[in-house]
Amino acid sequence: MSDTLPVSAKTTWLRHVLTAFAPLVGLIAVCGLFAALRFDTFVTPDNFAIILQQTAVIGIAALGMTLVIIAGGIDLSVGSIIALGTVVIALLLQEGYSPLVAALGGVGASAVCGALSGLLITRLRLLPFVVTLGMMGALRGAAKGLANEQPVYPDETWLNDLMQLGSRGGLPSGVWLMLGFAVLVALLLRYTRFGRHVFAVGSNELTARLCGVPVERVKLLVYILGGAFAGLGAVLQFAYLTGGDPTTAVGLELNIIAAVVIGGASLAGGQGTIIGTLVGALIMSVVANGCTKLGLSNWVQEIVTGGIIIAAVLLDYFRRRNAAANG
Amino acid sequence: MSDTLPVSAKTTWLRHVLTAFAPLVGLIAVCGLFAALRFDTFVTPDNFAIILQQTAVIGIAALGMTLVIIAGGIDLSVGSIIALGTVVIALLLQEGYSPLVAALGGVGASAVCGALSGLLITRLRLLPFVVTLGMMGALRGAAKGLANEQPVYPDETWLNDLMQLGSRGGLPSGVWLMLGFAVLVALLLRYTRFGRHVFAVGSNELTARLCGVPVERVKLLVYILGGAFAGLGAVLQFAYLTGGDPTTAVGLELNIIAAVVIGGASLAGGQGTIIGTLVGALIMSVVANGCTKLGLSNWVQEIVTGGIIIAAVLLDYFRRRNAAANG
Amino acid sequence: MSPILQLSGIRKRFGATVALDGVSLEVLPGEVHAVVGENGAGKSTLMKILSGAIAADAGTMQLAGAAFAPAGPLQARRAGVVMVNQELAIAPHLSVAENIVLGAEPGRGGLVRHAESRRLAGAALAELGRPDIPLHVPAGSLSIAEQQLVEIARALALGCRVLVLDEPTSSLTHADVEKLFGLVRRLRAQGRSVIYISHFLEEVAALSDRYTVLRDGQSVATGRTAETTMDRVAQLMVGRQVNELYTRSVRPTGEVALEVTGLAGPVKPVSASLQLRRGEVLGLAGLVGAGRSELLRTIFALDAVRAGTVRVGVHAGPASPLWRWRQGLGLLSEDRKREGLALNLSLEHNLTLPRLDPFIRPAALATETRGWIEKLGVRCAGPAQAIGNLSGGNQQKIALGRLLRNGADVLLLDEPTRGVDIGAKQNIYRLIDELAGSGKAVLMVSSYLPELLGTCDRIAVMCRGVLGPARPVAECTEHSIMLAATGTAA
Amino acid sequence: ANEKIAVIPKGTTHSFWKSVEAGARQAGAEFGVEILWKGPLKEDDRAQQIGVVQQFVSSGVDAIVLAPLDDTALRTPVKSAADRKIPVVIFDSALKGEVGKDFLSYVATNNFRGGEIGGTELVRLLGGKGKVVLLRYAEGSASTAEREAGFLSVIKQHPGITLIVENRYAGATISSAQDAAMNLIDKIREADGLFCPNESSTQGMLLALRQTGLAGKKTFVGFDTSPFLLTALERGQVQALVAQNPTRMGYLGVATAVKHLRGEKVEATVDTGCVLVTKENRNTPEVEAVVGK
Ligand SMILES: Nc1ncnc2c1ncn2[C@@H]1O[C@H](COP(=O)(O)OP(=O)(O)OP(=O)(O)O)[C@@H](O)[C@H]1O
Ligand SMILES: Nc1ncnc2c1ncn2[C@@H]1O[C@H](COP(=O)(O)OP(=O)(O)OP(=O)(O)O)[C@@H](O)[C@H]1O
Ligand SMILES: O[C@@H]1[C@H](O)[C@H](O)OC[C@H]1O
Ligand SMILES: [Mg+2]
Ligand SMILES: [Mg+2]
Repeated sequence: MSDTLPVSAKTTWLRHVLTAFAPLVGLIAVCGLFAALRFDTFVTPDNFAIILQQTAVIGIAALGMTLVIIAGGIDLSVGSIIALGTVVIALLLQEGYSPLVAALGGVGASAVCGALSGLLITRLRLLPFVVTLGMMGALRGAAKGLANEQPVYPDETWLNDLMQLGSRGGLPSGVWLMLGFAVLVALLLRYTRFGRHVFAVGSNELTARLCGVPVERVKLLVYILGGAFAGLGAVLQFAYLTGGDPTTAVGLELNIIAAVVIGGASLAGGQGTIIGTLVGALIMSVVANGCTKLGLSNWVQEIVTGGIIIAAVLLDYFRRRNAAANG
Repeated sequence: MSDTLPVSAKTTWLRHVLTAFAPLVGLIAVCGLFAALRFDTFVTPDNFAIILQQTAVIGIAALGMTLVIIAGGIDLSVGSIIALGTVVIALLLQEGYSPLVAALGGVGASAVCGALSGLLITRLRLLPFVVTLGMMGALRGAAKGLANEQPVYPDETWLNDLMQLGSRGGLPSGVWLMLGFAVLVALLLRYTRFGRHVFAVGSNELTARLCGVPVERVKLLVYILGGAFAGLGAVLQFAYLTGGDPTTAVGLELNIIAAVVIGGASLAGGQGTIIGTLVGALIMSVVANGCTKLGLSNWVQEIVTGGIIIAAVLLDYFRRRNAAANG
Repeated sequence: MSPILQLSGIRKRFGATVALDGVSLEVLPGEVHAVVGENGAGKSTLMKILSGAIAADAGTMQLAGAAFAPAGPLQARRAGVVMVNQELAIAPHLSVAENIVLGAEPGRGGLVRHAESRRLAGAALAELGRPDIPLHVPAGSLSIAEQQLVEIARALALGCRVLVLDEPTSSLTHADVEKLFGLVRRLRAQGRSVIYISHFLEEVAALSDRYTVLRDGQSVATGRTAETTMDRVAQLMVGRQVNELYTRSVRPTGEVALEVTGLAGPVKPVSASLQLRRGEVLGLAGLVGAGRSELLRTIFALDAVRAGTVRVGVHAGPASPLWRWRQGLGLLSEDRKREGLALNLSLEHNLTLPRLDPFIRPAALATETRGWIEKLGVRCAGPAQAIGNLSGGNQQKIALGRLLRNGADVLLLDEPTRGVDIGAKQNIYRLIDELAGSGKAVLMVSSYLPELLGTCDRIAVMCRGVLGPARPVAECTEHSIMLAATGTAA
Repeated sequence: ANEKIAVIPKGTTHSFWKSVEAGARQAGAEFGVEILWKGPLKEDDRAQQIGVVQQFVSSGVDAIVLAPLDDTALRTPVKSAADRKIPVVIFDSALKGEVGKDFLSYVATNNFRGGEIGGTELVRLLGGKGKVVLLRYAEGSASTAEREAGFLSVIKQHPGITLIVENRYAGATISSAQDAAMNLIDKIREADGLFCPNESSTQGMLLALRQTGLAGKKTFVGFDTSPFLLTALERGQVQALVAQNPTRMGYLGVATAVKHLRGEKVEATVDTGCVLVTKENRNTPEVEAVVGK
């Protein structure tokens, strides 16, 4: 009897498609553009393998960031966590630990960093932006201190092969790692109680609390996972650099956040998808790759990338306008 | 008829003092610490002059950022705007324009950059975080392109003297410029309709709209002012570098935001003071300066600075706890 | 019969505020127990303690004879004590089904069984008589009334021994209120207990078996509803006699202050015409969602005008809220928290926002604000206090005061007494009467018919976005208005 | 079609790299090859430089001329180039590995020697005693680390010289160098001599000196010769600069690659030479040959 706005089934469907695929449309558009301009060098299996390889670090770290952002938070410290992670791995290898132990050590240390932010945010109710901004500086310093302000190069192990490009077109295992974890996180978000709670906390924290969702625990876990995924990113970055580098990944957090946001997540929380995030990360790698293929100067590339970040949310704007018009 | 909270005058007063002075207390604590450890080199008029000089660029840009943040926005592009501004000034000087015209040109160009962000944010209702993230990249590229990827050093003019330290303890005119504009902006916020509108828009946009505040115009103006103050920062940075450098001020936006937030502003909008912002900026310069005096390595300094950012908001936490307990 | 629930000596302070000062409450199995009291009396606080959302400073609770001290909402829910909150508690991005099972998702080992969730949710909505609400859409896309129902369904889905409803009807449609009452009676018949909080005393009379009155954080009376009158209850609440709730003095009408012709907004209103004269109070009745708020917003230029004209005094044509203020119009929002007030800004700031000189003298504004605080009888610490710290009634006074301070001659009031206690209501009605008497024009939206009948000179009914003709109040009855509102007559 | 040669600098914004680019393009024009010039967006981002190398490897350029940001991290992409039979010439800054096997040739200044030259000159100017500040460049850069090591090796031999600062880094840009120097200003006041190992650190230090009225009052030996630094030398604000020959470096880097492609034999290491430039010898033919008129 109360008359709700009539939401026609068709426009709902259209909106759904747009929500899920707006970033994908963007990706296809960008790819199409570069393919049209440089078909011979851009459209090769080899080049796609490189694009994917160069997406792996951002992509895997962005999985964790997606959780953090869906839960209504933000983590500016992931770039520093990645740097610290590579250093920890390198030092552990130098100490003679096995590659597996070293990698797990790196992931563990990163998770601890995430936990630290999470604790400050949940226990002391501090703003995530500020806490993680502070952590960004502190962890960068810690990485430099640990590494004695120098890159650390341990002997070669199989870890280094994680980012090795195979024969023409073969994907490095790091890419498979990213894809595998992406599937896991997507399942986590959809089919577990924790996943639904992440959305609930980001959508309306007060409601979540009143419904008995353990809000603090969910947030803490989300930051721990954010740290752990940054740690996995560190493993890949370590493999990529073949060493631990305390100065690596400066400013990477902003690229990672951009990937998540381009992928359709909202910084206000409650919204975001894993597939969107991956597409967002890919868009940025494709732009960087394509600009090099076109022989554009660095500065043109920077302008184009900035423009594409804005254009990607513009798509979102049209989507929302469509949504608003429908109720 | 309905029962108001009896707010005891005393606790209100205490809260007020804490609100206004929490950052100041932090500043005094940090200064005290360094003074105790290195009295001879830290507590000299000369050193204070240096600290103030190094606060000037961040401080003046933070004035604009304070407006943006009070209005509920954020601007990640100010670092790039500053770089672009220095380049514009240098190029104008090279073209033979007078120093004053060049400086105004730099400020003007920066204001235009702010206007561009503001238009995207108000007209297309895009998220400030994303728009200015895109602008950050695009403007950095534009700066490099304009400068032909190199620092530009025009002939010396009086502009270069703006950041000159005078005789022992004399303050550079850039510092006076910062202080002068700080007073102006503080007056603007307190004694003009526009100032009240900025608070209203940040505190509750819907209420502002209901009360006839021209919300879009206020936001646009705020971003323009944010750009213009970044432009003034560019003038000082130009004087500091004695040239235009497209690679300068990378990541400075985060320091500027940190200054504003340490100064007691809330990223949720509706809150912030000019004096707090200046104190916030000073805290960071003092830490950088003091750590050097102590002979600490870069990495220790980075850890300490990160810690201080968090500690500053911790003070805020105790303030808020106090506030919540009272109502 | 031994009580299912027994609260005694409950105390709670928020800083300097004593919200509960030793409250006791007994609820029997299979009864509907009304809890009433002024705004800020402590009703919601008491229920939050009961449902585990906050902890008491002192006091004991017993559930079915055993000590009951829930560590959080989930524990309380598991023990069978479930609360529907006064403020909407919806996660807008989650689906309806997910909202209903939130916090207690069915499944094992951390996995959620989505099919089971939907089944539970569907059953709960069916029990509420609204199986038509779709389960898969985001809850944020529902109307406010439907969101409220989702919240009630959440309480049902888990099963409960004690259900707490904190002002559940303030945004429900008439039909949904009936369905809710049916449900409450069914629960009672099943031997479950319902604690019912409302400012509508006739609901209390119609539904409850017993009542408890809270005043200033203390339980001042309790008894059987059948053995008292609502006038007596009101007196216990407010601490004084509340007779003559409504005031309508004889007021001469003047020239036309507002004329709306064929107005249509983006979605609603579809078509609305009205004429409002100085000295007159015109009421707008209708069902929730009929588009009355949208009509006021369109008049005030907050929503876009699709067709039609608005003439304010001598001014006509398109406008913005800024111009409306300058033309002597003022709007009181129906949603005080979300739209009406900037909660973390000061009283002064909120009061003076619509009309400020380009340059401000803060001292003068503070003095002026102090004057208004006195005139309106606002209880507060001073003009610089953040308005969010005030109780609801006092906030509402400042929101109303804003229209007066800024020279509004035509007052658009949207649900001016929503969530306001009976004493405060009386004051607001008096104020409205005084204003009209002094030559101002009032256009008032309310979902509460008695107050429209009691205060307005004429009433117009809105149905599905179309505004009917305004009739003198003497020609209106609750029945005739309901018929017009549901579109069954006319 | 013409052969394509990718030239990858450490960064694109120092004037040093502009000279390298000019030399490379000159060689390109002379030998009729196409030059693809692309550096990392940030001056110290190893990961980005690895990406750039890999992209050129995959798009099948004929040769790569690379100034590695890091002597170890860039080994993997260089190896993958070797796997695809793409010859790589390393220039400016060293890469670990065997010349002639892991990569074709190493074309650079003898950086350790350059540091020694700077150190020797500073000691000479100070008369063998005094306090000295070393402002390092960036963490992990091989070329400058060698220069710093060369400098320190000379300083250590002179007991009259005390190093009062040697653990501070300037960072990758001029502004970061200037900030670092400003924060050290009391140490700098106290010092008699100053040394910086490259263009951006030298320039940042110089700007800080000007800012504090110390320019010309300290004995300052720097590295690299941008026009800006040469002017300062002229004015006596810098006493000496160790000059590399970036144009020649760019030219020889490309020339070496081309020679290899055309089947000629190439040298394993090419020393592009460095000279000490002072106000006195600024206009001698030997120096002008390196730094221009
Ligand atoms: N979180 C809080 N912090 C400070 N004071 C609070 C808080 N919650 C409630 N109060 C105060 O406690 C008192 C009781 O509030 P409560 O919400 O229980 O009243 P209520 O009886 O539910 O009123 P209403 O009828 O308006 O809903 C009020 O004075 C209120 O301002
Ligand atoms: N903030 C909101 N979010 C979602 N739906 C809303 C919102 N505000 C109003 N609606 C819905 O829009 C429709 C029109 O509402 P409107 O407020 O005009 O009706 P009304 O007749 O004024 O009823 P009310 O008594 O609730 O004010 C209703 O279905 C209402 O529930
Ligand atoms: O040799 C290079 C040059 O001096 C530049 O200025 O900085 C980096 C060095 O590798
Ligand atoms: Mg209540
Ligand atoms: Mg309404």
